Amino acid sequence: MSYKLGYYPGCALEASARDYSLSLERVLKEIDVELVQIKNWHCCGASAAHSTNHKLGMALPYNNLALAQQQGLKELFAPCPFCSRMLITTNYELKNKASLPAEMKSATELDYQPDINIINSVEIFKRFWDRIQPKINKDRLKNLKVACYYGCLLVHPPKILNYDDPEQPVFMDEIVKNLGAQPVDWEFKIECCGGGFTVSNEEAVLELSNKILEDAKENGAQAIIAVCQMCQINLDMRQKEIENKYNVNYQMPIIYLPQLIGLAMGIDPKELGLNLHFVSTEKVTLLESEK
Amino acid sequence: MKQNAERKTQDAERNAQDAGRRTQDAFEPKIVAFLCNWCSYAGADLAGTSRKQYAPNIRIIKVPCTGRLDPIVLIKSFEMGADGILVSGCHPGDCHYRSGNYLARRRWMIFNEMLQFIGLEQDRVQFSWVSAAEGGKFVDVVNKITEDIKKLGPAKEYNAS
Amino acid sequence: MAESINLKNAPSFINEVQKSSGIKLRNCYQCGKCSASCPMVFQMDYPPSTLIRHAQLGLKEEVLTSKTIWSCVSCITCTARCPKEIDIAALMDVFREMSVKEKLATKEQAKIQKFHKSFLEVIRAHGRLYEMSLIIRYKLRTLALMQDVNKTPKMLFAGKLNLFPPKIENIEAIRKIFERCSE
Amino acid sequence: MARIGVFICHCGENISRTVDVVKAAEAAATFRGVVHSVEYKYMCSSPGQNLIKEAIKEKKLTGVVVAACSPKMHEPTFRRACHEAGLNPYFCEISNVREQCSWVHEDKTVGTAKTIDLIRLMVEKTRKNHELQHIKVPITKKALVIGAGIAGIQAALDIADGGQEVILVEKDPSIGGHMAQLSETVPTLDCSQCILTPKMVDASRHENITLYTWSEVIDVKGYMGNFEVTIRKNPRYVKEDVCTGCGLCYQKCPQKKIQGKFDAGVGLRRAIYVPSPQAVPNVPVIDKDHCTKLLKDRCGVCQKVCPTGAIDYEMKEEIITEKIGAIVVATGYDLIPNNFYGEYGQGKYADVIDGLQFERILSASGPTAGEIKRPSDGKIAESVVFIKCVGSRDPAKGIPYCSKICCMYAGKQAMLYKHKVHHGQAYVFYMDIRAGGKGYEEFIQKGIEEEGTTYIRGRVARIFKKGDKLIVRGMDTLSGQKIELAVDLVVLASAMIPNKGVKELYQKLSISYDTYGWVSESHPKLKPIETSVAGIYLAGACQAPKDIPDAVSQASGAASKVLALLSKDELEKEPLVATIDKNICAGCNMCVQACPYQAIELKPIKDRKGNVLRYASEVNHGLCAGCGVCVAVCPSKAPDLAGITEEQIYAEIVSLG
Ligand SMILES: Cc1cc2nc3c(=O)[nH]c(=O)nc-3n(C[C@H](O)[C@H](O)[C@H](O)COP(=O)(O)OP(=O)(O)OC[C@H]3O[C@@H](n4cnc5c(N)ncnc54)[C@H](O)[C@@H]3O)c2cc1C
Ligand SMILES: Cc1cc2nc3c(=O)[nH]c(=O)nc-3n(C[C@H](O)[C@H](O)[C@H](O)COP(=O)(O)OP(=O)(O)OC[C@H]3O[C@@H](n4cnc5c(N)ncnc54)[C@H](O)[C@@H]3O)c2cc1C
Ligand code: SF4
Ligand code: SF4
Ligand code: SF4
Ligand code: SF4
Ligand code: SF4
Ligand code: SF4
Ligand code: SF4
Ligand code: SF4
Repeated sequence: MSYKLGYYPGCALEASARDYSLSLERVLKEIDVELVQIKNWHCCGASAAHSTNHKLGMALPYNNLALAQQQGLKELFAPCPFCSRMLITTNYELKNKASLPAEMKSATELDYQPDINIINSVEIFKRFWDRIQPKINKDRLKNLKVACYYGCLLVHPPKILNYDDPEQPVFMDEIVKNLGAQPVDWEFKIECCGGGFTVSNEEAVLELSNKILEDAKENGAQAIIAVCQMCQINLDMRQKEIENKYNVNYQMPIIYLPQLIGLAMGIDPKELGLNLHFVSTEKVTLLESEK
Repeated sequence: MKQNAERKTQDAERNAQDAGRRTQDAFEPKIVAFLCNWCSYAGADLAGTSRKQYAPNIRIIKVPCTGRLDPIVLIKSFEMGADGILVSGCHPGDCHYRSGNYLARRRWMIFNEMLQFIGLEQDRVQFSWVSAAEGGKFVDVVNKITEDIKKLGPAKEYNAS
Repeated sequence: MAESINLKNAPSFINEVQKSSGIKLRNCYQCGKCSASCPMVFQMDYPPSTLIRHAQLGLKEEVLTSKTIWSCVSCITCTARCPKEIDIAALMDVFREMSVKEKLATKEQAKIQKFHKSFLEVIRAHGRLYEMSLIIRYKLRTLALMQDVNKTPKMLFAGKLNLFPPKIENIEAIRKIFERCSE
Repeated sequence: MARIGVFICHCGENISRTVDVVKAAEAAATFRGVVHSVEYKYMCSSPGQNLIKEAIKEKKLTGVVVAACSPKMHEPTFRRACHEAGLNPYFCEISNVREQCSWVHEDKTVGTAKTIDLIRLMVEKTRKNHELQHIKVPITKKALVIGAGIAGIQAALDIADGGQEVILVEKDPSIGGHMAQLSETVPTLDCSQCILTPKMVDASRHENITLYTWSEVIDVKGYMGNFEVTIRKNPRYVKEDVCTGCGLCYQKCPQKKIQGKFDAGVGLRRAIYVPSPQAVPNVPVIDKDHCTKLLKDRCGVCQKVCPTGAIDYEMKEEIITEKIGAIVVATGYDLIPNNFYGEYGQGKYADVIDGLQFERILSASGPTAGEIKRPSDGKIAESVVFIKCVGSRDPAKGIPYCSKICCMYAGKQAMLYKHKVHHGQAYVFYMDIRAGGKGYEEFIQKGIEEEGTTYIRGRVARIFKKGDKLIVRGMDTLSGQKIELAVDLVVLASAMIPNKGVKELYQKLSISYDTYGWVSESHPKLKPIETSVAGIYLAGACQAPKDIPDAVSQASGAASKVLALLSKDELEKEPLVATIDKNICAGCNMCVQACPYQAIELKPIKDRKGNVLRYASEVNHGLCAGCGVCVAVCPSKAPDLAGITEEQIYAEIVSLG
């Protein structure tokens, strides 16, 4: 039976993270989960709105949530951790700040009851695990050692998100283990990669992402599994520059979690967008096709 | 119910006339203060030792605990001609007797209903928390209730029987 | 640096911050856990806890002209670990907002501001992010024209950059939200 | 017919300046029942008191009203004077005209009028007074001490030395508490075992002390002087009177990989064990959750090897009841759980340990024989980071209070570490150094100046592993620099919290505790040893974090309170208690539920043949504190409160009419 799930793709998945959205849609199709986009969804304002105009930073996600509610959606899958955090924060503040509902209503001219459940990029696979499990072959990823990278956005701030163990998260590791791969014990699961500084502060991204790559490699990871397109872009697109700047050699594929699931399902790597990466993903895809 | 409401409006009218009559000759209300021995009574003492002046209308009756008071005692006070009542004890959680003031507070709800029933204004009975260290607060509480009762005018004659 | 700090302005600045953000600056007891958590300290002139100390002392100008507020990447690690429940990350937003309002941000610092500005312009115009437009606007502003040029063809080729702007129907409603929120 | 005397005091000029005392005395003379009315300059002086005594005798007074200062000042003085003149002291009342009138109203007309009102009020009340006698309650001359850490042991020894019987109950297999786990102690660095063990032995041998280890208090009834306590002795599966402590059983037990409580998880013990070689009593106990015999009915090795036949797998728990006069609560503390701070990898990294675990590593009798071997691989730690305030002073995740002793023990541990690893590096991350005890600041400074401990001011944000080192990422807020140290071992000065399960015990004792579970003292300054229940005292770290000197002095304080109480044959109590008129009581149970002291019990009323006719409430005067709540709640108006009866309150109200 097809499951219909509310969907907020967010801007990044539409464009620069096409590999992410491709693999997500492909894997969810495989398990018969249908994504229902919010009609006319728009950008949540990202850090730009949130850090320069607090009210706008709240009004944009509010408007999206209100549109979703109009459409009758009760839950919303938001793969981008930034978007999901903004949506959850909006719900939280609406419930905890008495003046906010009225303020938001007047800014958007829409009503919204803050009870739409937001599902993040890891939770979704936990949620549909019973659909995923029959489709995978655990042997496919048997020898693959990966570092599960949660990034800072998925767990911060813990008071509002209340997700997993905010300092030592394990949910993704559990999924990866169930897929048959071997999650390595490493230390930089939630360290920041430089996030939104991709373009505006390259130095920071190189510095921070380098440390993440270094720790993953030291702990024996052959690939890093990401669930945030910002993390993926920083670690993937900037990897060559990092290697040049710090005179190191990583060749570390940065794989999206749904891509890894797709591989475990035996889906063609191209359909999962694995050919769109900057760092070659052959290490992972070849390993898979060896058997 | 209906009768009750009628009676209330009549009472209110009578009260208003009463008050109007009495305010002209500088009405000095009689206020009975039931103070808990451990906190508010000591607070009143502190107001004294610090020579703080306050309205002279209150007459203090010392009780071991505000939990000692039942509504009948308060009603009796009105019957004997009190215009207002102050009940003051320890802060919540500070009760000398563990939870007496808490029990007292729960009973005030019932008492308030009773006041309404006999047609007395709720402001005629005031509750407060004054600790042994709050001489200043005691003065404020006394001055406030005196002001309030002066505004309300004399309590209508009430007969419990 | 002034010879000694004038503490007269401290209460008004602390209150100003608290009023606009609800953040209780006085609660910070200077443990430094935020600073020790912060991945961006290497680019800051003062670590976050020192910035907060300056704010507690009412050194408004030091705070609003500091590099620190523009180096913060909003990872929220500081907030997550503060034992006194101070939302340092949000405080950074507040200071950036103040700094722009009071025109205290330098050109270099405003680079990020320019990125944000470009970003919001794109959202206002298209409702969704249109990266080509964002990159062009940002580059025109910062004149960092050569940055990432070598990446662009691969991104376009990989379908990672849309050549055409996104289209949504309710763009007018979104523009209105922008207007109401900018009042 | 009442014959009341009124005595109005000038208090120098304190009263007479704003009150016309002569006029007041004249007015009082006209009140109902007043046969004598005078004013005098200083009533509390000897001549003033004599005025009262003489009047009682000459005028045959049946009541005395003194219009003077607050009863909180001189009520006892004047009551004593009445008593000396042969009048029951409860016929003496004070009209508080100084605090309530002369000091708060400047206008003499107003003041005089109000004074006359206040005196009338008291005269009316006094007319309704009754003769009251002090209540006498017998006392059971035996004390109970709950918890046998250093505080409990000290309290028990002092009481026993004072000649009274003591029952000492400890829930662990051995007495000694946390102090037995420590290596050397602040600030003199004497060996903890060396100073504690003799006391433990004394406690077990003292003729006045009965020791129940491996036991718990499961029920408490009664009141000061007359408690009835039920104790459950858990089965040890080893007969205490037969075992010689030879140790064969625990040398042979095949279950050897159990992380025990005494070594705080850094050492291993067997299924049959004594917590430490110095245990008192030196009798093993079988851990029923790990013994193969008790779990699966296999093994039985210990029974086979025991030369005296002390092992008894069939042993059952024992229930003991005792009559007790006074109780000392000395249940101590615990540390916050080991997996507290995710960012410190606590629970994840074997080499991130808490202070107690490090004490065991430092201890010469500990699992490493005092060598500083780290738990993960047994390597000697070449560098150690100590982190203070872990969980303490942290309202977000931990507890807001300061644990008080960790500054000192972290400093001590850094110092002891240096004594053992001379070339090692010790770092202490701190926020403040709280070293308020005698010799404490000097101790800390010595650590910094002479022993080379490096103090870094700031909280640590994260600990993670790189290779075989732990990376400690912290901050030095004094220089504004971020600091990353790569070290072998991290010791957390974890927050102190109340012991497990104590809230249930405190509820049984009816004593109050704060939101964290620390026992509340009756008054934070003037009654720091009393709990909220008369006859129950507290000692040691069950009240709040405390070091050994504080715990011991408080224990001796509690013991002296107990001795003072038990030195009397009877308790005397103010007679201001409630009594319920059985004939009026409808047996509705309202008062029973309302009484904050559980002083009321519904009892059957029987006819001559012993058939129950109905139930009526009865107040236990030993327990009643005189709050009057029962009077207020009773729908039948059956209870009344001596000293402030309904009749008296009405008389006061009526006097104002
Ligand atoms: C790492 C560390 C180092 C320290 N170093 C020093 C130092 O150098 N110098 C110093 O002065 N202090 C030091 N201390 C503090 C010291 O441990 C305490 O001050 C002292 O142990 C308090 O003694 P106590 O008897 O009050 O409590 P505890 O030692 O905790 O004893 C309480 C006893 O009561 C028992 N108990 C608990 N509940 C019950 C119950 N319901 N029924 C029966 N029994 C019960 C427990 O089993 C225990 O035996 C240190 C503490 C730590 C954590
Ligand atoms: C500014 C200040 C503020 C304080 N605030 C607080 C507070 O808020 N809370 C708090 O808990 N504590 C406070 N304290 C501490 C408090 O004052 C002491 O803890 C307390 O007074 C100690 O009592 P004591 O009886 O031991 O000593 P003291 O009060 O010093 O009494 C000793 C007595 O012995 C007499 N005496 C001395 N020598 C002889 C002799 N040879 N023969 C006969 N008599 C002698 C002295 O005259 C004196 O009366 C404060 C202290 C200071 C200085
Ligand atoms: S972590 Fe919190 S309390 Fe500590 S310095 Fe930073 S803001 Fe202040
Ligand atoms: S949110 Fe900003 S200040 Fe806080 S840790 Fe991240 S970068 Fe540093
Ligand atoms: S009895 Fe009281 S009022 Fe009279 S002199 Fe003594 S202190 Fe003053
Ligand atoms: S019976 Fe139990 S305690 Fe005895 S030796 Fe065997 S396992 Fe150990
Ligand atoms: S072997 Fe027997 S006598 Fe020896 S310690 Fe064990 S139980 Fe006691
Ligand atoms: S005693 Fe020292 S280490 Fe312990 S909580 Fe207090 S300040 Fe922190
Ligand atoms: S409340 Fe009154 S009637 Fe009811 S049991 Fe108690 S004394 Fe008896
Ligand atoms: S006076 Fe208070 S303590 Fe005494 S029996 Fe009545 S309710 Fe209980």
